[in-house]
Amino acid sequence: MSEAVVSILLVAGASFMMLAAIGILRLPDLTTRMHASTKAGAMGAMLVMIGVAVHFADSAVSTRALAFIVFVLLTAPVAAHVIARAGYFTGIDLWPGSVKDELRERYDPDTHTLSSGLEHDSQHTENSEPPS
Amino acid sequence: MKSNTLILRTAALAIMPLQLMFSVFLLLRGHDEPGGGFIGGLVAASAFVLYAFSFGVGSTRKLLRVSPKDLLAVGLLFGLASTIPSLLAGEAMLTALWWQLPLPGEGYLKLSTVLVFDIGVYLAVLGTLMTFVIGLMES
Amino acid sequence: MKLEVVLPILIPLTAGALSLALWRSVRLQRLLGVLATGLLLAAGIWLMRSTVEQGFLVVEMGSWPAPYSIVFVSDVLSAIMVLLTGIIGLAIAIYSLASTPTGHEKFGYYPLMHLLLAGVAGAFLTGDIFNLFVWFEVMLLASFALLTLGGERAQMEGAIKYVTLNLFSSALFLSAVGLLYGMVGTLNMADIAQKVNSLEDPGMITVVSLMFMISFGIKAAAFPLFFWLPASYHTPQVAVSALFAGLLTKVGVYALYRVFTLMFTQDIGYTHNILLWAAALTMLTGVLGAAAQFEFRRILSFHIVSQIGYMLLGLALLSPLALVGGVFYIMHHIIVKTNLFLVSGITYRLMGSYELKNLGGFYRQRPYLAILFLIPALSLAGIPPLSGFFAKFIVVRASLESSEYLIAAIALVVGLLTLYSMIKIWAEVFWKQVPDHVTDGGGLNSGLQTRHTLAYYAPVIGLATCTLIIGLYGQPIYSLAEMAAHQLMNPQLYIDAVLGGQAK
Amino acid sequence: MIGLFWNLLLALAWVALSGSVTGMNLLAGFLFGYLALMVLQNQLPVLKGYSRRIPRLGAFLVFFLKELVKSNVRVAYDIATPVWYMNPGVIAFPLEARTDMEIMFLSSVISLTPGTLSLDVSDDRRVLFIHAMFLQDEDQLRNDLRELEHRILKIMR
Amino acid sequence: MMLLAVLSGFLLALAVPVLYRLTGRYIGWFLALLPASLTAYFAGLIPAIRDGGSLLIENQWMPGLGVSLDFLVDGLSLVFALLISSIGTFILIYAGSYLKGHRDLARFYVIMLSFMASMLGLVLSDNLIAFFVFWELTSITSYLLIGFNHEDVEARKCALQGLFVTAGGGLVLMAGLILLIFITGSYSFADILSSDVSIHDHGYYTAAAICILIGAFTKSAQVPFHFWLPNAMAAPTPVSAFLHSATMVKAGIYLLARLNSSMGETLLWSHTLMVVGTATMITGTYLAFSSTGIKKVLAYSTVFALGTLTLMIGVGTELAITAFVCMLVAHSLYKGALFMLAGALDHETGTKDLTKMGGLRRSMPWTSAIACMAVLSLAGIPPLFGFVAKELIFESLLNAPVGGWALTTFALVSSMLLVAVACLVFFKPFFGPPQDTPRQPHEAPFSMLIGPATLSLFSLFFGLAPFVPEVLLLNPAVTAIFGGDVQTALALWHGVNIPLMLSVVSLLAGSLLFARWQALQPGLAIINTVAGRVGPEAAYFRMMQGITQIAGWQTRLLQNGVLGVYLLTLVLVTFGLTGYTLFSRNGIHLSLDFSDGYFYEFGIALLIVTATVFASITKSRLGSVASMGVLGFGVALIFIHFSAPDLGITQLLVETLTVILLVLVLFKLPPFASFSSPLERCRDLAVAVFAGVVMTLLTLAVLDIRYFDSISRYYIENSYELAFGKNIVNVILVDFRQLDTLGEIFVLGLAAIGVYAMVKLKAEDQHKP
Amino acid sequence: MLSIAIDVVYFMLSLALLFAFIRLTRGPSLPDRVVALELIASVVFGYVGVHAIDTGVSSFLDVAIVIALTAFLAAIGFARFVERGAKE
Amino acid sequence: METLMAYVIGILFAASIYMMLRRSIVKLVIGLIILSNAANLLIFVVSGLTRGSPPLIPDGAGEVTGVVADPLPQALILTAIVIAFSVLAFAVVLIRRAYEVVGTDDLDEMKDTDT
Ligand code: NA
Ligand code: NA
Repeated sequence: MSEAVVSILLVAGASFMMLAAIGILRLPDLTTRMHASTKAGAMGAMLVMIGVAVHFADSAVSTRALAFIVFVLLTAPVAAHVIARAGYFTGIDLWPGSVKDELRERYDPDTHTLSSGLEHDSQHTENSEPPS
Repeated sequence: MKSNTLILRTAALAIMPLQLMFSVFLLLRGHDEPGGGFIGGLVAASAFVLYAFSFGVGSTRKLLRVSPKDLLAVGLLFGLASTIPSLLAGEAMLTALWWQLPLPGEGYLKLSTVLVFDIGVYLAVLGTLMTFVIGLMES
Repeated sequence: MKLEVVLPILIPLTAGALSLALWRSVRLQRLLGVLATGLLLAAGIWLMRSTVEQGFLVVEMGSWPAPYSIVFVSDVLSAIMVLLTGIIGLAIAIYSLASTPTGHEKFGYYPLMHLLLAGVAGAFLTGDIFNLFVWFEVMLLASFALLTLGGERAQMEGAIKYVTLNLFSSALFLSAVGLLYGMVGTLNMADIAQKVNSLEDPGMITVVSLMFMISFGIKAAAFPLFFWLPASYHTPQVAVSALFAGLLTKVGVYALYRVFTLMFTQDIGYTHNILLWAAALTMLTGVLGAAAQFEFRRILSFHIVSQIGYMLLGLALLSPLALVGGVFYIMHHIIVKTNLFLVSGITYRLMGSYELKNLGGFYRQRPYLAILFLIPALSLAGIPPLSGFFAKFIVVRASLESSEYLIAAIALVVGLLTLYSMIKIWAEVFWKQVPDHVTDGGGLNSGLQTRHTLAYYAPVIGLATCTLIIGLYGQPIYSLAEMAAHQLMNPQLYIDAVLGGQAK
Repeated sequence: MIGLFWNLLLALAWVALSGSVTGMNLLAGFLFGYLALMVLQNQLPVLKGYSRRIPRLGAFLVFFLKELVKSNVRVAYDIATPVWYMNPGVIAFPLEARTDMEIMFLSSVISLTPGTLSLDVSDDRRVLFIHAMFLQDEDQLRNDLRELEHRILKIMR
Repeated sequence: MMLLAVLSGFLLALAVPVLYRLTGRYIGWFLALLPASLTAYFAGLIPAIRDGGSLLIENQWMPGLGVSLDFLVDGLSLVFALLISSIGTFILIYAGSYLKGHRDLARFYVIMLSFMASMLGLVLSDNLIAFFVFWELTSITSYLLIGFNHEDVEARKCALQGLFVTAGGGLVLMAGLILLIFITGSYSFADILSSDVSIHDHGYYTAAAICILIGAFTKSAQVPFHFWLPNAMAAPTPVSAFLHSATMVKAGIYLLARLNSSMGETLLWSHTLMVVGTATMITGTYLAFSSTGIKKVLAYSTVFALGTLTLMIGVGTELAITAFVCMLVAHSLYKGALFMLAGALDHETGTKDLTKMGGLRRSMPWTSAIACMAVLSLAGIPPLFGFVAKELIFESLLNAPVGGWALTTFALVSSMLLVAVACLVFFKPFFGPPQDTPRQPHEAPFSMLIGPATLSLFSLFFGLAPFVPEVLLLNPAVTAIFGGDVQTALALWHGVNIPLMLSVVSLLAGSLLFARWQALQPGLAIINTVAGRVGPEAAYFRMMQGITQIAGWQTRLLQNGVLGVYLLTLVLVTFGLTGYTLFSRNGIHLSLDFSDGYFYEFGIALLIVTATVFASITKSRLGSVASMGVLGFGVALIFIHFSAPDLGITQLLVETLTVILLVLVLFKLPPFASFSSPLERCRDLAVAVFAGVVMTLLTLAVLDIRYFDSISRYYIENSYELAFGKNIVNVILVDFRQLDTLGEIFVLGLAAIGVYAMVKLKAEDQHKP
Repeated sequence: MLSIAIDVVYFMLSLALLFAFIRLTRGPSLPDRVVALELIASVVFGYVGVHAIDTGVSSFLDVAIVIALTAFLAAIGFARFVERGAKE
Repeated sequence: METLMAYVIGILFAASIYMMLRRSIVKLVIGLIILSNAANLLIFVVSGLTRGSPPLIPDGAGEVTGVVADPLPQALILTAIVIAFSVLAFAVVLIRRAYEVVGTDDLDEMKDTDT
């Protein structure tokens, strides 16, 4: 039983990684590739780790598997964010098939400021700080 | 463009303590499982490297409080200090000495020159890497 | 516990770590520099006495039995080398008080110096082939750092070559250790020797031994592996040059002596013949290189290469007398070569150049310095009754005894060309007038600050005295070399000393 | 967050004191620590509301895993099939999250969810720029994101 | 006592700086007390050796090496010792006056005394090695003396030339002496002289003899090494006087005489000596005759004398040896005197050129009188001792075992020339019309004349009463050289015989030549110019130039500054040698059996290989760095896969940090550029592939071999029991082999210091001491 | 069954490594390479996990944990590089 | 598997030497990094490869039973990795300083000290 679960988890994890790899190979621009790789990669690793935890069925191993998952969940998005951001701002072009870009217009490459576009938006009171 | 972001900074604050904790963990149990002073030191160093990448060198220096070179010096002195008990005991240099301190309850705390040495390695590695990174980032 | 065997590394290691801890206080570091090297010298003397009395001193680190532990072994050769390390260390530490730029002192000069000495002493004492690698690296990194300290263009260019070629050597060393371990499964040199000597067909051992030979040959700056040395030795500040000149290449020579007398003696006709021709060509190319130079330290650097040839010759011939000659040569050379660099530092200090064409007038203005130059210079050239003469004499005699006439002839010709170089320096720096384009006689007329005078001259005088003593009162030194050679010729003594404890 | 930290610390202390480093023991330590903090939370303002968060965290995890699988499948499908159905683009997403921790947490979760990737936060920290892979139905996406944000804020606040 | 006598010169030399301050201008007189008392001391030894006996005084030095400071006093060494110390006495006195007020006078005396002591040690040493020590010391001290006027570039060149020739010969001599030691098994001249071992039959004899002869010839300025001697005139006159009369150049002669009885009596030995001696003799006189500088003339006449002495030893008969000893003494006496006189002339007139002097007999009467005696001896005119020597030479040549008439003819010719030279030296300065000299000439001071006067008087006395020195000294000396008991019979007058006739002929012909001297000069100058182009001195200069050229060429070839070339050499040597050894010692065994691997292991291997290749060929440096990261991952996977988790972790961590460091550094560096040509790349690729192939073969070969089990079993068994750790790798690192790790952290620390200093220490802080 | 699964997983992971590596070599931009490197790290995690199961040695998990904690730093380092506008 | 690795090692050595022979200092450093990896792998491979039994003593056991990977080369390689890392860190900074001071990354232009 547990063997089956483990097998499924492992194969599922590996499939995610395959997917990520295919994605990174196939997709047309940096950002779309990152959609494939960072998530699917992390996902695959997590699934494998769950498989490991199930396989050993040992609290020490499970703790470590859990710790691993936590660490991956913490670090993967940060890395993705940093790379994506760096890639975007250094002018790596988006895929021509992209439909919109609400960031480009709000970024001033000379002053390196990124405005929210909400500075004069009186409608948007819901989230604004109370005046102090 | 400006290099650090809110997201990175905040994440760093969350990740770094984990890394540090884990590094100590690796240090302490290295005698029995993969790990040890060197690996622990490297993980600790990567914690500070993350901090340095997120908050800059100045903040990292402040966080470290002591200069990396001092960490290094202390590490090396620890490493050497681990040799002294054996010399004092008239044994060959680097002979490991173990002391078992009874803990409340049933456990024992195993103290040894080996542990002192491992701590020395940990600090030396940390000091070295921080010297590299801070030096390079400052220049 | 034979404390004297481990003190030669413990003292400089501790001094190095303490100097690092005392980073901000240059004064304390200076004090520690002299103190610790003085202690190192004392430890060296202690070690020498004990070793001479007892033959071999063996310490099994961590009290684990050999061959499982790392052992430190002091035989007479090791003790000699350690003692020389102490002498050179102290000389350099004192000299550094005057010669080292403040900037260097503030950026780790003293820790680096101590750790370099530690690496050198460790390499001399260890009886474990991998541990030897570690000490090599300690020494090497210290030398890298010292070489680049100051960051001038020439230093950087020299350092790139030095670092690259030495790293290549290290990688080769490491690979050879791995291959050797793969075959004999041990790292203890005595154990390796014992096992290798029991093999019937050690063909692959010979192959690996060549890797060791090349790796150590690079460290020793033998032909045709010496390029890094003339490319770099003249670039750092002079105390560093002197330290390197005295000790570093000799570690390579020592390693060759160690492994090719202890471990790799199964195919002497092949390995030692290669060494022999390497020795001859090293002597020749080195001395010819020097003949083409007109810069004080470059000349001296090429002569290091040349003299390494003589030392290798002693090993290559592998007769008792040849080993005596080789060991004697090493002792003589370390002191003399360091001293010459120190003298070049004084002339530099006074006239601000190492180029012969910019120097002059020293015989007129500084006759005592002239004498202090002549002693090591003539000794280097093998003029009797200075140390170098006996060294050369023994080596030449050993070559003739082994019927290597061509080698003997080369050794003699090289001796003549060495004299030529030394005379070139003498004529240009000392005899020649202050060149016209050097205004105001450089600093010759103003001289050194008194505080510096002592620190500059004391080591030079001390080393010159050593040279004179080796020459004029050479019997004790000769006996030491003889004892060392005896031990080297009988590797079983070493093996028994290290592994004998196992049986007890 | 500080509560969680304290809780972990207590768990570790438990492990250290009991002298056996096993996962079960750590879990036990965490549980005891959690109970202790539950008792303490009314006295210490820092810990306020800590006890409620753990259950919410559990709920969130379930939600998140569901989203994860869902969107993963979607992305996977697009990757694996020869034709691309994607309509990628960058959208500006006004934030309700305020503190650094909240913003970081939200952006991380968004990044972890396939199909969306946090690019940056505006300098005034009011807008998160998100690269999305499927912008066919932008409003739906915004709504999903908003729900995600709310759930996160529930845990954090 | 003997030890002190020999070394006293060195000791006194050490004290000169102090003494000079104490005694001031009387320093010469004061210092001369030493050689004077040495003369007395050596004279006191005469009785001990009168009957062909000898004294052996033993002192230990380096017994292990066979080096001792034993001294052998016999007729030969005592003659030399007496000449050295006695002439030395006058030279020291003379120098005090000649160099009066010279700022380097103290230094001069330091070297001079050392030189004298070295010379004494040389002639008195019994130990071959000690002999050689003193031999080399004379070379080096004479170098310092010749270059005394060191600010003159010519003086430096001449000094170097002398040193190079004599030290070079010295090294050959060293080989010869070592061979001699091998032959005889002894380090002692006394042993060798008295031993029964047949030196001549030994296999080393020829080599030893050749080496020793070369050594002696260079030192004693025999053709073709004679050129350095005249150039040594760059030294101040007292030096020349000493060098030429009693010391330095006589050292080689001494050695030949010393070894004659044991090494001589072979064709090689005697014929070489005769040929070289004759050539030197003729060359010397010819060159003396064709020179104009007074010191040059005298110097070449020394060459003549040295050639004659060599010839005499070569002839080797009793008579010839007797002639040798007489010539030796006579020459020392007159040549010492003449040089000192020449110095006096130079000192008083300010010129050395004979053609610029004239009529000085009026202003310098004493000088001219003394010169007259010395010159008579030089020319071999009775009743001076030179005549006795010359007669003996002719006689011994006439009776020579081989080639007597030929040798006699040569001797006659050179004798004629020498007479002409003697006339030149005497008549040119002192007679004829007075000439304008740079200085107004007047009589030389007493201290400059006492030396030549005494020496000349001795010449006269010995000539008139040759039996006195004969009985005391010369006979024992001949005995010592000849190696058997010899009864000499010296006399001024042997009756009218062939030698006398020859003397007369040479005198007449010589006078004739002198008369034609002026007219002959232009012709001689042309000959000399031509000879100068092809002669040995030219060869010397070509050799020196050649050394520099070869050195330069070699250095440009080897040490050319290009790291790539250095590496290429290194790699070729390394893998060529290793590969060849592998091939010859083990053979090549190529294995392609991969059946024990799993497919994913191939995958990892492939990853490593492709990452490496890509890192090497990509044009993007960051692609390269990232690829290095992949390589690191691949290696880590290998570690993990083959049971090394600690290694895996460390590898990954280190890889990550390396990438970070590279990245931190790289953005300061320019992008990859391709500097080398395609051809160079092909060459490098070929070399690299070769190296890789060798490493693969080596690895494959070692894989098949495991001679002994690893010692690791011990660690595996005892890690937990004795070292209380379950991670065996870590236990090895921190306990079994803790020292490695201790070294390792210091390596880290060193790297940190190095990097820190490199990054922070800026070049401008350098030059503050 | 498990062993078959493990072999399959090894195969898939090898393939994934290969694909990721191809992207790394192709670039075209540095961030592309970095993303590929990140993915390779992830695959290594997976590999380590599977290996732990395959060999039954759970200590291999520690490898994965340590890398998970540190490997992303390389990406951050590269990002800094990119941000400073350095050329490839 | 050792056989295969022998070829991998050969390729690593070849690549590292090729890179070290380039004139660009950055390539030189990359060559050095590959070289150290090659040497480490060499030690690892020639002392024998063992699958799936790391030199760890299981909990509760006093020693390892059965086949276990040789721990000694692992310890050696660990030391070697650290040392190589130190050296390479130094080398990396060195080339940067060299570039700053000399103003070129072409090694052929860095021959002033020799000639
Ligand atoms: Na093997
Ligand atoms: Na220990």
